[in-house]
Amino acid sequence: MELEVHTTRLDALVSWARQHSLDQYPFLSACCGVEFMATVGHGSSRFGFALPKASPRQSDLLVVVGTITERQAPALRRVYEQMGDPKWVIAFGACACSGGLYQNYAVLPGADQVIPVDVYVPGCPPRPEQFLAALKQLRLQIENQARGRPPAIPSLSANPQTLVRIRPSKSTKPNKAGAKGGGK
Amino acid sequence: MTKARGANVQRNQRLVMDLPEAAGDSLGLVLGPSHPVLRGSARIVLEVEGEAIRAVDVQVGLLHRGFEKEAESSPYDQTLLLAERLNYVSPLLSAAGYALAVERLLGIEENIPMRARRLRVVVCELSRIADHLTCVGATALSLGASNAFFLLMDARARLWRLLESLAGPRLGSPYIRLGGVNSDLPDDWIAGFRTFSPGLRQTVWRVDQLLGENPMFRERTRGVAILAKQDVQGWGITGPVARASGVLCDVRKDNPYFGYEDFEFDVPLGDVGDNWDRYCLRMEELRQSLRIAEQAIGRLATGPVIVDDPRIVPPAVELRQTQVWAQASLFLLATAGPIIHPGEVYSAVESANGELGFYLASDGSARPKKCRVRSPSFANAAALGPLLTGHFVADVIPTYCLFNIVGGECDR
Amino acid sequence: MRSLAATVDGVSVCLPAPATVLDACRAAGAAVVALCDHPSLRPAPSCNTCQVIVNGMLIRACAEPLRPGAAINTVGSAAVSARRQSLAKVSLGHPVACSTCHQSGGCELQAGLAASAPVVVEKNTVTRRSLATHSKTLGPTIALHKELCVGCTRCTRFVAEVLHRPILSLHASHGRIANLQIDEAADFNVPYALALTELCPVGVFEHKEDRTGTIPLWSQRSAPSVCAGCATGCPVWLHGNGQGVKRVSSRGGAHYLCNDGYQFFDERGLLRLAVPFTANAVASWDRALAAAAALLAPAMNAGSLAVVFSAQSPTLDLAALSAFAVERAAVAHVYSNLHPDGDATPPLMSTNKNPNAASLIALAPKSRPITSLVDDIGQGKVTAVLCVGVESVTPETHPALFEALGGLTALVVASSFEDALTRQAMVSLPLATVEETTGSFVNGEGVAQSFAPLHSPAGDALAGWDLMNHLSRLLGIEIGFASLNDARVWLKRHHPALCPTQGGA
Amino acid sequence: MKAALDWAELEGVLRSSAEVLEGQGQISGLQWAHVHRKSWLTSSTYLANDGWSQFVDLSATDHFVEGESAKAAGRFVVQLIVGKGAARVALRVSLRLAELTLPSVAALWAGAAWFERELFDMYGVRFSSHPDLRRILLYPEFVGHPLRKDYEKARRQPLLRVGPLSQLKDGPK
Repeated sequence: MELEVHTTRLDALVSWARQHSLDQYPFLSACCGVEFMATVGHGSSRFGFALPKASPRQSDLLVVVGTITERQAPALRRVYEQMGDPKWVIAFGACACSGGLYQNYAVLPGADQVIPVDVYVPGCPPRPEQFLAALKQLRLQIENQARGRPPAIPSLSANPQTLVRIRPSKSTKPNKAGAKGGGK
Repeated sequence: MTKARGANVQRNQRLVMDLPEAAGDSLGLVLGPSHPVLRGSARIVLEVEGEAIRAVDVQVGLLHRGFEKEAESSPYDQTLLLAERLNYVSPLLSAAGYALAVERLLGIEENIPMRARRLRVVVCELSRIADHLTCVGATALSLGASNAFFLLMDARARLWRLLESLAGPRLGSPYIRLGGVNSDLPDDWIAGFRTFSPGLRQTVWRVDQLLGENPMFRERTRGVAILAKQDVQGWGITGPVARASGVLCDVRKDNPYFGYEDFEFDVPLGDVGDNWDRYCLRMEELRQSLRIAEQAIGRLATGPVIVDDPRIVPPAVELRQTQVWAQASLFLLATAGPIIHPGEVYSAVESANGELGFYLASDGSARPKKCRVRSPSFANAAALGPLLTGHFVADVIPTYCLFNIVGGECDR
Repeated sequence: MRSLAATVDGVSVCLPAPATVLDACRAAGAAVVALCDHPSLRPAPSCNTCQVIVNGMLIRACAEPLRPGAAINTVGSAAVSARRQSLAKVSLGHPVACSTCHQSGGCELQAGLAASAPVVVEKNTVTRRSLATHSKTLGPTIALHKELCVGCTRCTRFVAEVLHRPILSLHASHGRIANLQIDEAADFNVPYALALTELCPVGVFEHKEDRTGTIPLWSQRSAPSVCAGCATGCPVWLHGNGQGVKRVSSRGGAHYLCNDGYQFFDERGLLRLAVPFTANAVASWDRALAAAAALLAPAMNAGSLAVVFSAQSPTLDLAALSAFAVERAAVAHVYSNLHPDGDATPPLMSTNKNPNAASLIALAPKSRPITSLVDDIGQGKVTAVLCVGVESVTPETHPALFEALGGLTALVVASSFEDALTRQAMVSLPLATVEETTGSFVNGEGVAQSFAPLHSPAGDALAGWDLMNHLSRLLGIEIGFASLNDARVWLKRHHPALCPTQGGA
Repeated sequence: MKAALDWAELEGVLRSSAEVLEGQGQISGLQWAHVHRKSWLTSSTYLANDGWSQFVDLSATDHFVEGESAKAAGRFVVQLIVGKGAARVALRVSLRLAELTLPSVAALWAGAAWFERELFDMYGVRFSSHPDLRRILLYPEFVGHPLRKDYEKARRQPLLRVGPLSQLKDGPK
């Protein structure tokens, strides 16, 4: 049997391993939770994300899904504190990002008021594809962290792959590329 | 840092316990708020002795988002968006209930075009189906029957695809408008529905085989959390939970709206009022809802899908460009929102969980003086505590699921 | 006074005589728009948009005197269709441009059209007319939008009846009165010219300083207030979005204001005092009040404390100061600051420029003018001074006073704005302004009028009575002004004449 | 045929205990009767005995006059909605801020207990002889009653924030 040898830096190896074995703990609270469940159907396991873990102690990615009220904030903080290091947080949905529609006495204006957030996913609620985009974004950040780069967020225009088509338009207007390709 | 942490710990301590006084060999047990089924919106504090529950305190309000306060400071039409997020498992039902209340406040319920009413019936029943699918699915999952859960979620995903094509977003599809619906059906929608409905029947049948014929499922649900018929009304319980206990109440039959009186459907009733009855009732209501939706699709009237009333609906584009009144109406609608003459209304619809009532009071301005939601989940949740006392810890979650307490609606 | 009872669509209303049918409709909240009618002008019925049915007859509500027991019907189909036809006629040729018009949201024609929609203009040859991009200017503050005119004649009647300068006229063209003629040589920089901006129902005259246009309609707020420009005390509405007053409009009264009234709440080029200062350094309230008390207490005990009242302060502030200085501490040296008399222009503007002189006289009856403070300081009778709400005292106007103030051991100033006085003060305390507090003024005729806050106070500013309550407590005197209600109770007990008749103080 | 409330009978019941029906009427969806605070329990008991066994809702509306001090003029109208079959009837009572208490009707309709807790939470209405009157939707540390018109919508009362609490602003006042 042939033996293959690969060499790399240890931190790169660790980062690679972390990127591909994120165990998520979803903190479901509201509408977004219903939509978040649908991400299961979009095959997130192919990116190395297994089914949600039932305990924060076994997971390293906290997904804050839905509105966090002032009353829930201590519970969210506690869940975060129970997770082992290193840990990452995705805020899923407008409410988790900023309070969304609810700018009032009851609602926390964003989960980042009580825990640090790495990736924000806007939308009310976001589509499942956006969660996958967020996961890819998070992996990029983990990799950048390992290489000592700042976890900069690349602009969407610079990286068209991160754009998710929201809705296939019914009346497709021929765009430039389509006109070229479509004209025989 | 240490100081701040200390303060947090102290605060958290207060969060964890308002436990009943533990005596002898009893133990305090807290379920939630971070729980796969309670979904962060409820917290159940139990006092258990071995497996048996001695005392229960159901704590709701973790998802209190200030709906009523928001509604009192928003224009009537924008509140529709918040109403969709009340019961997020069946958003269109909540929105339809709110829209109906505003229409009744304006006194234009009779003017809503027939096609709009029929379309509302279709989407309301589809939403009810989505809600019941979720309810039964979550129950199945909480009892370990994940195969049934995935079947039901798959059916719901197909249903959402149908609703998505109506107005865009998957969840909280903004299809209901004050005075009618957003737009007419897309061209291939009815065909899509016709392929969907036999598939759903098939799924319901299969799930019934998987769960209903399963002796373990029966054992786990029969005789659990029996809600006696005479207690139902006093608790303010309505909808499927009330009907499972044998109380005949259904707003669709009692105070028909959207032309429900034109359709044939049965209101199933249970006789014991245990979890098994509640499960059976939801499964039967799935079939009945599908029956109503099919009838409504078959009897779609022709005509407009939204009322012609410049108080709540912007005039047509051609008018807006040529007539000053149309542009004036549009401007005021878009900036101040609909202005509704002084009055009050209490209007209820049959949501997936029971009587969803809206009490609206207008003082003649563009904001409601009061927008009260009578939420069925809240009344249901109130009865949960006394009902669970004496049962096993393992029965808490299935019962909670079958009562279908949706955080957004319960806590508003 | 005789009162008239009538019913409007079944709703009974009761009005003081004399009244018109239109007044009754408005009192009942009926959706009747009257474009040509204005309460401050003589009726000249021309627009016909206010037609209603009284005792089976279709009449013009603005010109019809209300008879006792009249049954008014505004929703009958004859009335509704007559009103629609009239609205269609006046809006013929009016630009279809609500979305870009500055008047949108405050336009009476717009409200009327939306309330009686649909108002179909059949013969409208102008299908899509937009606003002129370049508006003409009249005087320094008015922009003219002639194309909006609907020919209601309010402006021409105003210039004739109130200004007595017929500088505007209307001419009929194509069967429609909407050809506004302007005397090109006329000077629009005259008192009351700005009233045209409020009188016009459709916004032909635009006040250039109106900054509400940039605020979305849904975040606009209004508060009932009182103009503090002179002793007339015109009731006004203040409009804004929580950050300053953006527009002023009349609230009852004469239904218009003088030019100064419209501009009173404009940014006056003054810096707001938003936080307490001690020795020109920012301090917390606790520290600043303690410092003020420490400075004033020795003089108070020695009988050499002077208190300066201001005729610009609301009644409750003066009441708190009076409860402290006159009633409880019996301060021997009480002074008052009054603005000097200025120009008076009838019918509204008074020579007396102090909004609350009547309260000042009642609450500090033995006060002497602030100028006499110079001699008292010079003679050593006064060593410490407390000024509350004293405005427009500058080294230019009072050079001797400022020289004398330099010789004090303590100068504590509570003021809304940073000026020479607060800079000279050892402790300066921020005071909330009229648009930030609840309070009242007593005008030249002795009528007490209350005002409500438009937004919360800037920075840490406090209402004067609240501030005085804290300060007097630190000086060892309880005046008992713990809450607004307590303050009102005190005023009601001691000076009932200064209390507003209805609502709060 | 929907059931309807017999006004005359309710009036008779109230008169027998020297109380009066202050008003009655009909809005879309329900009939209403306005009673005095003292008659709250009498009228509720009458309704419960008259077969209005379906508890529906308990809510309040506050009528604060703008520009006046809310404290002085605050008036609350508490509304209890109960049902008999398809019919709904509302029992209303006016409360002043100074006397914001009512007897609890939880003994007549068990479901009212939680709705009364909610009213206590949101408006500060106290219910005498309530078995367990504490906040239900908000947390015990919360001060004030957010659904009152004088409570600023966005005035938050945080339980927890990142960093030292003193540096935080509690939202716009």
